[in-house]
Amino acid sequence: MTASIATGQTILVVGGGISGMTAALEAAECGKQVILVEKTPVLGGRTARLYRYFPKMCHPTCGLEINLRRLKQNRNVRIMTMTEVSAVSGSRGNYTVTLKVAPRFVNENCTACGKCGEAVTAEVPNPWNYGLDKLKAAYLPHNMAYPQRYVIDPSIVGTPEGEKAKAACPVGAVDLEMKEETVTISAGAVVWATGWRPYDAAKIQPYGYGRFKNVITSLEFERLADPQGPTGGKILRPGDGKEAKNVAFIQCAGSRDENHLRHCSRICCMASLKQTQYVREAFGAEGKSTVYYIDIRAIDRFEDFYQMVQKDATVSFVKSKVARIAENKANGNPILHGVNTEGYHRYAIEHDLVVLAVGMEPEITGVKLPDDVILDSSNFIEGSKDQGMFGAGAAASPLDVNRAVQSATAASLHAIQVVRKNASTEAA
Amino acid sequence: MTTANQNAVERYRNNFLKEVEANVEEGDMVKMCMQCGVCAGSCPLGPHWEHSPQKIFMMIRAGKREEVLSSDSMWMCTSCYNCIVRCPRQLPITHIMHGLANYAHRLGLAPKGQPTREFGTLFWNNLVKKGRVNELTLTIGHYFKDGIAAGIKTGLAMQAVGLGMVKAKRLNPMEIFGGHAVKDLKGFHAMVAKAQEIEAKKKGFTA
Amino acid sequence: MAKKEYAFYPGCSSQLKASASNYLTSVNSMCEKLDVKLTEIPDWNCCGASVGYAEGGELPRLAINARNFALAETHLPGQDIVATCAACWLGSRETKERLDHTSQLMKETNEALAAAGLNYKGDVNIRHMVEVLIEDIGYDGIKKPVVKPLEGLKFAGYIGCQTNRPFGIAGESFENPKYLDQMVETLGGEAMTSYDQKVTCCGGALAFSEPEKSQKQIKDIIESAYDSGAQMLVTPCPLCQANTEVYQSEINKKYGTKFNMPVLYYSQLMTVAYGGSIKEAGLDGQLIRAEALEKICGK
Amino acid sequence: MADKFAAYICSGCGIGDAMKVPQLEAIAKKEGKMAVVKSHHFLCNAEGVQMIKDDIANEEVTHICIAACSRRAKTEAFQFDGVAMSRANLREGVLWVVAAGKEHDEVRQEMAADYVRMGCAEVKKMKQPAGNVKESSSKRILVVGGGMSGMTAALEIADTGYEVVLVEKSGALGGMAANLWKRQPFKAPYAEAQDTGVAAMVARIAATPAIKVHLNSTIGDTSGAPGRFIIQVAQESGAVVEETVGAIVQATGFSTYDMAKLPELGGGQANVVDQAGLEALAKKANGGAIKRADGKEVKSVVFVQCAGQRDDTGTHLSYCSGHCCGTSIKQATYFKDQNPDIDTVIMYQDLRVPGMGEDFYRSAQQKGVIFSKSKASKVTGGDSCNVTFKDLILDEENNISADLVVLATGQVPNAGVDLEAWNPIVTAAEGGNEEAKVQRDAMRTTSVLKLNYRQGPDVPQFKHGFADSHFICFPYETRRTGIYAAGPVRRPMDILQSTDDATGAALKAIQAVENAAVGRAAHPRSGDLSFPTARLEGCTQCKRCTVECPFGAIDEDERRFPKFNEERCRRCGTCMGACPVRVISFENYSVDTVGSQVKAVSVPEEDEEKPRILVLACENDAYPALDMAGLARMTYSAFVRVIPVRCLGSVNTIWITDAMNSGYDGVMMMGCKKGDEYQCHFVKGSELAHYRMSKIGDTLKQLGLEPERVQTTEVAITDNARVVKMINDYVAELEKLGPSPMKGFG
Repeated sequence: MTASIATGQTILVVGGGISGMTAALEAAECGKQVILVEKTPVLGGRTARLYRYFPKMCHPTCGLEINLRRLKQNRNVRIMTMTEVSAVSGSRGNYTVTLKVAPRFVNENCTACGKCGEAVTAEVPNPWNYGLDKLKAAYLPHNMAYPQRYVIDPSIVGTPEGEKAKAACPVGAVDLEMKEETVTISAGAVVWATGWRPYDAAKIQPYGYGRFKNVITSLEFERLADPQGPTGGKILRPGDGKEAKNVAFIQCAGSRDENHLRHCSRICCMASLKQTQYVREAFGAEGKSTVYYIDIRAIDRFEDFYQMVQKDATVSFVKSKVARIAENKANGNPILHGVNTEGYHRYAIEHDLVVLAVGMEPEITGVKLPDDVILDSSNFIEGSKDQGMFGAGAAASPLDVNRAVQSATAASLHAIQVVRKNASTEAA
Repeated sequence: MTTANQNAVERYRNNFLKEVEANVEEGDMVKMCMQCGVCAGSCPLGPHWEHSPQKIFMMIRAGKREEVLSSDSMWMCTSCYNCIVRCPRQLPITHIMHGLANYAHRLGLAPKGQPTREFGTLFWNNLVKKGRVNELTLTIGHYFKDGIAAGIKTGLAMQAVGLGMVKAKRLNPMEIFGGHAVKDLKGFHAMVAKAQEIEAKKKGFTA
Repeated sequence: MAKKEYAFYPGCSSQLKASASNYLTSVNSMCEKLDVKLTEIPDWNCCGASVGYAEGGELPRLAINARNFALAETHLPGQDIVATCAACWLGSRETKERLDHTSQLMKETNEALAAAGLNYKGDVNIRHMVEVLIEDIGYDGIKKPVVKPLEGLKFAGYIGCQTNRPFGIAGESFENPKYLDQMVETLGGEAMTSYDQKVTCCGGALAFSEPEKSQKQIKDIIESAYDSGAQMLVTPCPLCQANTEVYQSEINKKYGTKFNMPVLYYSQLMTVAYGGSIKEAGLDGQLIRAEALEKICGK
Repeated sequence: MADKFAAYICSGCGIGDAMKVPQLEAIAKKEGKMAVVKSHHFLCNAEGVQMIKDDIANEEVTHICIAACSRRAKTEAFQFDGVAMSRANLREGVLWVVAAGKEHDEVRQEMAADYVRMGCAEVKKMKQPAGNVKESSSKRILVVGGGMSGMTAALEIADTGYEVVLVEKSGALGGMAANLWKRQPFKAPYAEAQDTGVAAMVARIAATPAIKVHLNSTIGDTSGAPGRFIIQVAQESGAVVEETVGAIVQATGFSTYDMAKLPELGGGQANVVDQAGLEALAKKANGGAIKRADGKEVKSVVFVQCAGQRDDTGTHLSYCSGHCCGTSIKQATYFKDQNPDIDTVIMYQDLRVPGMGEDFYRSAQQKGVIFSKSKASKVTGGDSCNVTFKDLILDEENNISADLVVLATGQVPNAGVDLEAWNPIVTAAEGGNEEAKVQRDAMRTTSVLKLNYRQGPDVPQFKHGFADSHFICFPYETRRTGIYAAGPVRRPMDILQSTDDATGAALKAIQAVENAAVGRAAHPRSGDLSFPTARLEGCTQCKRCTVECPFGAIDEDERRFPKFNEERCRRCGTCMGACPVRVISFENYSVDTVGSQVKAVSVPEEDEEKPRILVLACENDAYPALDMAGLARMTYSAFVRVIPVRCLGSVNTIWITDAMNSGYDGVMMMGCKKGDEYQCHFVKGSELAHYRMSKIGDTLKQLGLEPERVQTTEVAITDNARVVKMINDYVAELEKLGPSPMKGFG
């Protein structure tokens, strides 16, 4: 692709999660030209990997389907997957952006017929399920994957396995010769919708994530509850595949903590409240959830949901930051040690499974951004000094989905204002 | 009531938090606690506390001066530093506990006969005497803190240990007549005295 | 290998015929083999340990530590201060941090030092012997002199508190530090990695003032060591060593346990592995003799 | 140009191996009456697509049926301008879901054949939507409310090059924010309260010619639709100014919860104020010492959080207003910044300062603000106020005296008329009930927008009287096209969120005027150019369409005929489903496009023991779930024939009766979740379908059919495994029931 395709009137949206898709679509549906780049092979981002949303308990894939349909029928958006921004130069209204496109080893001929997957025997950890299970090294990332096109894992390229995949493809879609490409485009405005990543739970040492198999993150728990997930929606703990009926949820796992993330990640309280209902959904009255918290931050009408969960007999609340987790060597159960600070009650409670409500850190952390970009103390993007680049969604602040979409829509308008000025100047 | 205590009460009327901020080692961090309780759960001697650290911080904010300073909770600190490394607000809890204990001790409000209070005092005086700790006199002093009888009792109880240590050349009976010391004792004592004087002035102790 | 030189701060317990004299003995032999030169800080004084707070207060404790710094600065300029005792190391490091960060305290401290005709400029560097071994010598360096690998010997690495928190050894975790295990393996011994009490507090100074409470702690520490299959405990801290070794007999009386587990310093293990004698390794200083190690010395 | 029909059958992806493609071609030609019929081994690749394009160009093909993969797949490839297109789902719908193996060849082939028949039948009835470009469509945007949200929306719209009409009921812009001394920090380091910026915004608006401001004005009446709203702006003087706009942003904000309702917390007593009251004192002090009403300098203050909020007894507000913790922190620092010795205590139960608010919390602690997790039970005002509270940490009852007590009360939305209350009254009024007529007129005066809509004068409210969207992914998916609520009127929120929200609403309003101008549908069918038309000569004026339209798109004209406002329409087809005489249709989606598919299926004779089940599946959730079942290679009965519908609300009962008449053994409808937490993006589609089907029981009885033969179900998009089970269980159930007695009569 050459720079001529994009112009100063093009809006570049970085990140194909719900914020990026929203920013891209809203601009495109206002008639603007958009290039949407996504690092992974598919659109959808983090939300597509959630089982349900709070507080409605509806499925994120429902909204994903609508957004994908909007994208499919809108010709103003050009989508580039497996693509990352490697450099940005220029200024407001006139950026030159260098894109790095990783090889997919499968071209647009792919019809997702699945023959390559059948042929290959090698397996790789399933990124969609945070590595909780494995999938074939020639794979469609998930059921709603868009683009609906297979991916060949680099690990089998140049091996007999890779050749098997190539041989199996009836339409010559497998291209093992693909190389990483560098593409330069120009854009008038850039929307950074690069989203968030879970804080590395292993760094929260007293909780033993990585040391104890039955201590997992809230994101992994989403996959366990999801029918499309590694356990087909059964809540089985990783340690021994036993049903986890007695689940502990630990809030502020990394958040509100100067040893980890200074900020409050906003969504974790609601996420855990939601997940207590997964336990109820799975085990009914036999399920038991305990939420260990400092403050329950269920703001605005989320409070309704909190009150509903408080009335749920299977859920109890302990006002306490858990001090440490030990493991019962006999049965693999995590034992939580701490003090309920409402009146000072010491506890040592055993659970089947511990879910750490891990904090949000901007996915951008560690990425080399243009110097012009302004970051806050937690590396969330505030914008750019020249006001031609904007943060959107969870890249701009720890936000829930609803607010991320608000933020992305707002960022989209700001981007439109930039390219519009270009249009008028170019016309003049 | 010691005069020091009187002065403090005068100066801070009912604002105990301000008093702690001014006079207690690292006391100005007390206000930063957010009541998560991770310290309470991290303390190895937790079960023996009447008030956990985070609760003590709340009591300070609530102005519960006598209750806090006369409590023996702070004296349970083993200086293991678990609370410090886990505190999400990075409060130097160990030091605040030491500071509170020392402050209560200086004001004469700390519980009488609190063993750690007494041992700590013994330890400090022992080290100040010669500039280095004399383990024998320290141990003996400790065993005899409750008088001869009790001393002989505990002494005998620990005799096996004691003799073992002597046999292993890790306890020297001769230490009772002197033992290790810094050469410049005069300077050392002058220095300690000076330090105490400055601190007393700063914190309103009548040294 | 060029000779490495350090300003040595042995601390009260490591003095001749003091409770950790065997630590000192083994450290000296170990350093000889590693070609490390330790020069005692002339006329050093006690660090005040932790329990000194009750009577000592803040500034006096800072002052006595600063006195050692001042002496080191004057007599052994440019040399890192190396402590073998956890409390000495921690007391010194805390003093240094506090003085570095609060100019007011630095001022007051020097006021006090002046009374002893001393002054602290503020540029000492305080380290624990374990840091020297890991960072300056390195595991390969530790391995080199090994002539009698500790084959077949099972050790539980008991780290304790004060070499671990709040500062700890660079790159190690507070909850599961691995350096002792790695040292043991380096010396050809077997480390009990499943040992789960490696950072449990032994009660520290409260061993004297609150014996029941701290002996409960010690009981857990030893018990878990047996559970993990260890024959011996190895530690970097004199107080940990003393508490966990000395009180085993007491605990046996109280709880009817049959504890009889030798507790050693890493430096003793190294001296033995380097071919040192029972005496050089300070093994004659054990209340609970470490026969298995002594056998190796005998080889 | 004459219509020319073509069918293209793909034999790729294994279709050709598992099915007899030549037979399918023959069917398309003979039964489907396609002028051009071609097959290709790889229809979606460049060559196959070119083949189709050439036919469109050279053969003047106008209507095409693609018999290949699901309509959800390969959309980039099968995208042809100017032609009507149907998709027959031979891959996800047949190849992947019918069990492999010879023994299934026959049923698989029959299924494929039916889908080809259906695809051809559908496209024959389709028209390519022309769109409806308006010569004169207004692109001005009305913003109602001149507070922080309204001013933000106005400026953002103007900055994007559109004209704004800004209506504010008071005499000045600024709203609630104008009464604040400072606002919470909204930029790093999030440590200090910041200037509200109101003055600067007011000045910018004054300097922006594109923004026309009406002060002391309210909305007297709103009629029309996106692109052509006629607004009567009622001025204080009584004068009325008419404005024409294309879209509306409603930023009417909130009112504070009345303290007088909180006597137990000292509401109404001396020196007990709410947060707004404290802001007034702080503004008065202007940076100096804050004084009480009686002039006494405040030396100690207690903030009581959640006053009349988070109340589960039903007495006060049940929700949390979100901003109050941060606001109290801010207000406490007013005191601390002025004099650090002032005692400031904040009593909270959960301190709610999400995101970067944590830094503000720390900063206030640093300044010595005391935070106490406790619940205040009683407040008395007076010269020395007193607060009785339970300290939840120290677990004890206690009380504290203070010069001033601040109650953190909540936000109450200014959303106008609640349509839930409105509808029954209007129905009664229409029934001639005089009292109801009075009520209705009184109620209308409390309306904010005074919409002249059949379905009420304001936008529907979601929960607690807030005019929010029902959808998490789509905060701007409103139930009144071209009207967007922004700021605290739609959800409790702080200034930071309000400005984000208002900016987003500004974009949606701009989109709405652009859509209206070309007759394009708004979200979720954005881009759809089709629109409903009615053959009024057939209309019986039953009003079902006007009542059931979820978007209030259909009014009634003076002769009580339905008046379609295409610009308000979201193209769901609920009206089409509602119409008993079937006079409503879209160019590309009508009673015929579906009905003809139902009839196109060849229903085997009774003795063949091959039941036929019609599945009408919601295209957003159920149909994708079925596709994904295929993708996962789950198998379901080859006796079902699936037709995707825009919404179950668009299902006209004639399709069911037609199906039963032509000998189908059963009909299964798959819609979205209904009820309070409904998932239907057309609001009531699923619910209406359930309701309508409950009514056709009699019809079935007349036909001598068991009611079980028609099922209405709820399916979520994640239900790929479940949907397979549902189908197979249903087929088993029908086999027990035995074949439909209607067979052969069809």
